[in-house]
Amino acid sequence: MNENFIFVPLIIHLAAATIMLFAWGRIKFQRWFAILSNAAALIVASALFGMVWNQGIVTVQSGGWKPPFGITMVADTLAASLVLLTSIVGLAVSIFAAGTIIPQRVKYGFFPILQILFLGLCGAFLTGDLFSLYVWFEIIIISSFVLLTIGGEKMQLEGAVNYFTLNMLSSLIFLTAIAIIYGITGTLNMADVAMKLPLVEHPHLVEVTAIFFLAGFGTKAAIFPFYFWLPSSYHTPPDAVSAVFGGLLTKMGVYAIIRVFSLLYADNALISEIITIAAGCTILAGGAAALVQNNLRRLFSYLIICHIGFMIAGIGIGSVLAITGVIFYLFHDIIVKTNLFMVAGLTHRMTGTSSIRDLGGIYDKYPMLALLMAVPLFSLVGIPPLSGFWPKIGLISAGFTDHKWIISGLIILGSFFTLIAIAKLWAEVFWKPSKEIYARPNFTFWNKLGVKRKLLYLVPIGFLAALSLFIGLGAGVIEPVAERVALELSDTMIYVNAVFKTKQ
Amino acid sequence: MNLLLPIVTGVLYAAGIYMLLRRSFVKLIIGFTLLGNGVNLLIFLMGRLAKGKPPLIPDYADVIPGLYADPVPQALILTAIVISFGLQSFAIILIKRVYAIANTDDLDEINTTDDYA
Amino acid sequence: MKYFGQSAFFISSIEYEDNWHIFARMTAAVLAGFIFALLMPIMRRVSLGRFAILNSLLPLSLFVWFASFLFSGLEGNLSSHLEWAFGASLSFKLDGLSLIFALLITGIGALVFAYSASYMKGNPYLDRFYAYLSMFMAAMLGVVLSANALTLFIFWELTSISSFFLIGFKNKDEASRKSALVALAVTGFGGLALLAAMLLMGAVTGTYSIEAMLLQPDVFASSPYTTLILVLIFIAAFTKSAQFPFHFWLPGAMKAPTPVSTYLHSATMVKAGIYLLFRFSPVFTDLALWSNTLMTVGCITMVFGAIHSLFRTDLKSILAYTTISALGTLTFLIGIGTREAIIAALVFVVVHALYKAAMFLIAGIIDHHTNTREVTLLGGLRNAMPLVAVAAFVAALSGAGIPITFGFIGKDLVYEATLHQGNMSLWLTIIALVTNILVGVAGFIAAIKPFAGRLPDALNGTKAPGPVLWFAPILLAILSLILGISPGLMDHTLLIPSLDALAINTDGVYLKMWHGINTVFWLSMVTIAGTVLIYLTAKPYKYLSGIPAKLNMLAPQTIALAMVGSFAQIATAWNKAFQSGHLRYYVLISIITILAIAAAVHLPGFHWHFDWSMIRSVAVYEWVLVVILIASVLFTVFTDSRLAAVASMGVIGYAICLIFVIYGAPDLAITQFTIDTLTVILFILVLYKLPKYLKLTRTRSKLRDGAISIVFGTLITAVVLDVLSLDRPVYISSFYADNAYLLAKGKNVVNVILVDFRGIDTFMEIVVLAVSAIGVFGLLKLKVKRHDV
Amino acid sequence: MNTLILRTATKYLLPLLLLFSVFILLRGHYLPGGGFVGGLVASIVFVLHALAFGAEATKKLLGLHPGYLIPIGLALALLSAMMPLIYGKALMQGLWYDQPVLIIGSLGTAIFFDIGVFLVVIGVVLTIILTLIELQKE
Repeated sequence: MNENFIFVPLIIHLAAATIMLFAWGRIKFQRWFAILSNAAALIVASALFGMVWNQGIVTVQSGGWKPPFGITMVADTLAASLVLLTSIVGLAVSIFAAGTIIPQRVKYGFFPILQILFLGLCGAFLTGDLFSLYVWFEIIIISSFVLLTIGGEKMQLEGAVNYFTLNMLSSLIFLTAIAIIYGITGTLNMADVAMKLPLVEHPHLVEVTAIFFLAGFGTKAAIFPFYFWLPSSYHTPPDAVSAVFGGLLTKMGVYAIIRVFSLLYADNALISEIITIAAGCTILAGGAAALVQNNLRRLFSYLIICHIGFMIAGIGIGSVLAITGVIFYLFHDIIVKTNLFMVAGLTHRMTGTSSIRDLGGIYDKYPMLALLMAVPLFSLVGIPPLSGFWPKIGLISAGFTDHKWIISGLIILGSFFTLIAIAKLWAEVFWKPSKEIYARPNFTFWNKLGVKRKLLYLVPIGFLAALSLFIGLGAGVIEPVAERVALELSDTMIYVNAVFKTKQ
Repeated sequence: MNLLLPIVTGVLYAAGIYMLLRRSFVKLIIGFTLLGNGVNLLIFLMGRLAKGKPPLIPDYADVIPGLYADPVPQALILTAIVISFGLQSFAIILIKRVYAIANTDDLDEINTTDDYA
Repeated sequence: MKYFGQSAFFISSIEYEDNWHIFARMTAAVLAGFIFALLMPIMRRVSLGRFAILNSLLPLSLFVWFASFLFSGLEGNLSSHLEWAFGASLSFKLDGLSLIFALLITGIGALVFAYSASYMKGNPYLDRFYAYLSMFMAAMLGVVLSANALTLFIFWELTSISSFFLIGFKNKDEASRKSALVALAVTGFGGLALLAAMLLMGAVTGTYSIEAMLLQPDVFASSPYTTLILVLIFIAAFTKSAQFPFHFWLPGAMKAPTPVSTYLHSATMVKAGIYLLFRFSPVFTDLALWSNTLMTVGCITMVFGAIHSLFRTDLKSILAYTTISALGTLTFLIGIGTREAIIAALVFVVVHALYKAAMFLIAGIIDHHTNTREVTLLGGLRNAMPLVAVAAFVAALSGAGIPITFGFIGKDLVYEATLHQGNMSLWLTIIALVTNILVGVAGFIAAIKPFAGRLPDALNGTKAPGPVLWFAPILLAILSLILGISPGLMDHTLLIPSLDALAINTDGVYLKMWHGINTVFWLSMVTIAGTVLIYLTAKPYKYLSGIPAKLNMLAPQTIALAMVGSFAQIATAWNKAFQSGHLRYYVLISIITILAIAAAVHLPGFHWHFDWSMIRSVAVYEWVLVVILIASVLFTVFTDSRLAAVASMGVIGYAICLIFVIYGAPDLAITQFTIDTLTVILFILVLYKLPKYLKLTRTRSKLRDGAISIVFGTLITAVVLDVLSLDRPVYISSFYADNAYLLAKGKNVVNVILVDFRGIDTFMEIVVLAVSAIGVFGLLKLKVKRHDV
Repeated sequence: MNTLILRTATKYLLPLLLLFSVFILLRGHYLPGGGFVGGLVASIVFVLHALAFGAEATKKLLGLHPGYLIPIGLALALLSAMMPLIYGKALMQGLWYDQPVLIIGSLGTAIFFDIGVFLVVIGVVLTIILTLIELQKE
């Protein structure tokens, strides 16, 4: 297949967004067209993944300028699989959104913006150039702002203020780092930078850029102590939006950390140390806070933080086994977290509340749905052999083999926190007898919904639940992918050679 | 100027961050504008200074003769300026809406999302 | 990031004599229960209501299959193998030890399944109940059959989860929910310890195959991590098998329906920890830490449980504490680790399963028919339910170790073990004696008292239970009689194969009832006499029942709950401290962190010397420019009027614009100029309605922030100067300058870069603009009400 | 603001400045300027007009809601970027029409891309500011 194929996912998203902008305000069309275009994107993404899986790393030069002069697009196994996951989530969420996003929001461009968010994510995964990574990040940020605020409810706006401030700050820090990198290496192509950075006369400058990158990406990934924007904003927008955010945005930060630090700062003991410490604090902060939450979606938000800690910890450990764990966890987390927030939406639809105190009785009222919802919940805990369990083996045993006892211990502790948090949640939300539910003006409860609306809830949840079951039971299929990614990342030259089309 | 402009950059950063730490949302946005200017200046400096030599190829030549200002940072700054314009205009409107809803721009008055639900 | 090639790969497992049909049969045996559970929602019509009893066909057939090996014998080790992921593999192995447990699991499973059909009749959620039960049974089989350490863990966790669902089965009842959570918390904690242990053993031995691990005792003897491994295994086993001080979840678990208590919390699940200890005893038994810990904890637990059982008056909690005591005995015996001890332990597992299951089922019947489990209110039921009374009698005798029951054999073996232990045999024997007597008494109270004496009026007209209920206890009673009379049945079918599995010399091993008149005989006599005497004379539970309440504050449960509570407080405090809701603190924390680390990294390497030429070369207009710039920055920061601030921001922008002009960036100049103008217009359009700033922050915090920002600014300046001290890398820019016209047909290099060399950036940046415009539009026009659906 | 001066000024400046902005746009490849700057100048002109005569008048002048300029611009840019793909080249690879054209100089896909940028910028700025001005009136 032609290497230009890398562009196709991007083109599809952008074209879809443009078309939907032309069809401004036409609700029905936008709903269906969004689902359609995301289905198309999924097909293309799978093709791209297949291409990479068979041919190895694929790269393409925009404008045909040979690297490092043009902007390089690089589809290695990591990028390709993440693009694939993005479009999976994209399809699920666009279906969910079609059922849950109210007409006013659709009228004001919800779906085109969502599409552009996916565009930004795919671009950021695929780009091989530092500055355009920044640009893609800005696309993600601005479209997430819009999705966060669209509708302008009080909660939304207040959450948006925190979200906006800390993310803006982080991207300015990030931009500063890029500028310094250009100042000391005179290039922006990541592979090229990777070659030139070791030659810089002032190594401490290089480390400063590393710190700035860590702060910049760390904020997006919500690691300690940069995560505060997340718990104060993720529970404010519509569920579909929270689902995308919870599933993909923070993982974007994790991806950036993996990419940049495996490429530019490999073998830097100090940096790995800092990362590991940050990871430990993140696990503790997220896990501990998760145990004392009363709002379902905020509980999930803290669990996101806790589990980001797992992945960062793996990056800190850095052995192939650890990275395999991280990648596997990344795959699992993207699917499951997205599903969690959709489940939260479903429970809200059933009971009209997100407060754990008032929730209840779902187990008795909707046993089959409870079973369905149990899948993501217990996958998240990592009840073996569900998806959350496998990567922990990689992470913990990697910690043991490298004698990183503390971080392994913290990962175990974090898993314990998660177990308790979810078990409590199950007892409260599903087992506890339900409170009296009052009818509300302009709020239709689940049992009043039509079949079509119900399907728009259940299809995506079922789809992702099935996927996470597959990741868990078919771990033997996922592990080789994660391992291949880890091996590709373990040696900088693999990436560099792929970009410059040189053979070792 | 190789000394003064770095200092100016530092001043812009400092001022920006100081404004970020205020309680007024408006000041916060102003802070971002200042920071943005600081970053642009920093990027510009990263290309080193070359007085009065724009990266334009004269009519008579096919390449720029002699020393010239580094075009790359200029391109980056152009992009950065425009992007931050987009974000800022969004933020400015956010001020308006937040003010309309909370009737204040005191950030401590609009933090209910961190309360326990 | 570092790179450890080898660490990624494990020896998958040692060689098995693999063949397809063995694998099929073993896997099917383990997974059958899961599949059954999954099918339950579909086939509820068939399998519930009148036909519910048919559900017992599943465990029954499995029991028959496993039982067939009793006679055909286990040719070598029947095993099967299939790779999964991360070193885990679906590999199962049936040896003597596994067989004992497998038979208990399926056999008692069959009885409980049948019993429940009548006991739970009319419960609307019976389908879930059977689903969970069979899921549990499958998981339990997985635990005892797994040949791979990770797979063992996987099934171990599944037992915890299914028990969570079973304990919480009466989900509307607050107490059940709570005790389900406690049970899950304790066993889940143990489970994670087990995971850590298994991974560590994997790291130490380089394999996850249990067989292969057991082949390298020397590795464990020498490895520095053995202590850690042991501690983790202890935590796992003690939490699961309710050893002191982790025992407290078990009495709570009695909230579950009685069949569940019978199956999980006396006969099978709590024995998983014991199985774990058995399984790994061959490699650890010579280590002092192993034997000492197990003996100590075992002793404490068995005495503790025995004493506690006398303080209880609720049938099920009496049984719960005697179970704890019995589990203690098993741990204790494994700790002794001599051949006699292991034999005693193996036999006692069966003994206890038989009589304790019977007692629980009987307690269930009584509860079911009299609606009380309060011993003090019970009595004289023998006429109402004669068959049950007989079964109860036999069970009680077996529990007290009175001949011709199987319990007698078991107790004798225990004394054998303690007597041959060595240096401490006397003390251990005494402890064992006391325990046996107390447990015997408790057994009498639980199983004989309800049937003896005269019938309280309250219980008049108690109906006789149907056959489905009394069948199971009777059968169990008969079994313990048969085995009691001819214990030899166990020798070659179970005992010797298990000893082989544990690598213990088997010659001359045989069980018999009559050993002649020896120490053991006298000990038995003392035990029996003591038991009967205490039961007949004292009625302790009447006035003792108040005591535990008084001692409650010392109970491990109380302590654990207190710890949980304080943890919650700490977590809340931490959360409130960090997630304070003050945005500026969030910013402050981020800034300080970045600043501290970056400065710590940068300053040590930063050497920069100042020379006057830098200043001298500055032209006057440049000075003016800089001064204006800084002045307007300061004004922007300190003015009280928003509009003034905005205006001076404009000035800053224009000044920078001039800098761009001077240093050869005309495009930038124009762009900056226009953008700046637009921003100012925007600001003014929005702000001229808002009132003046309020004075919000105190001077102290202003100073603090000021200091921090100045330091940050200095850091940036330092970094920039540092970079400028390096010479300019021109690689890319010169390429652009040279090829802009020749290859890209443009003479304005910047514009060429924008639309051609780095076109994608430009493209995406107009996308950003587009999005922000749409966002602004929506923000201004759309105002949704809450719950607007 | 003193609208009378503004109005008369804008009335005469508008066409000139618009012409100028288009010139900036097209000459961008040779002299300082290009899509952004051109777009910004043009939009400033319209903003002045809106401040002088009100948003409605400006919309009438434009003939359509400025928001629609955004997708149009995006589509134009996307098409010009994808054009090379048809010829089997990389995305955004320059295609050039060999005869030089009046004013513009050599004609190529880059120019169309720049026009796309130009339109998007105008669309964005006007959408934001016109909406704001409308709300100020209320």
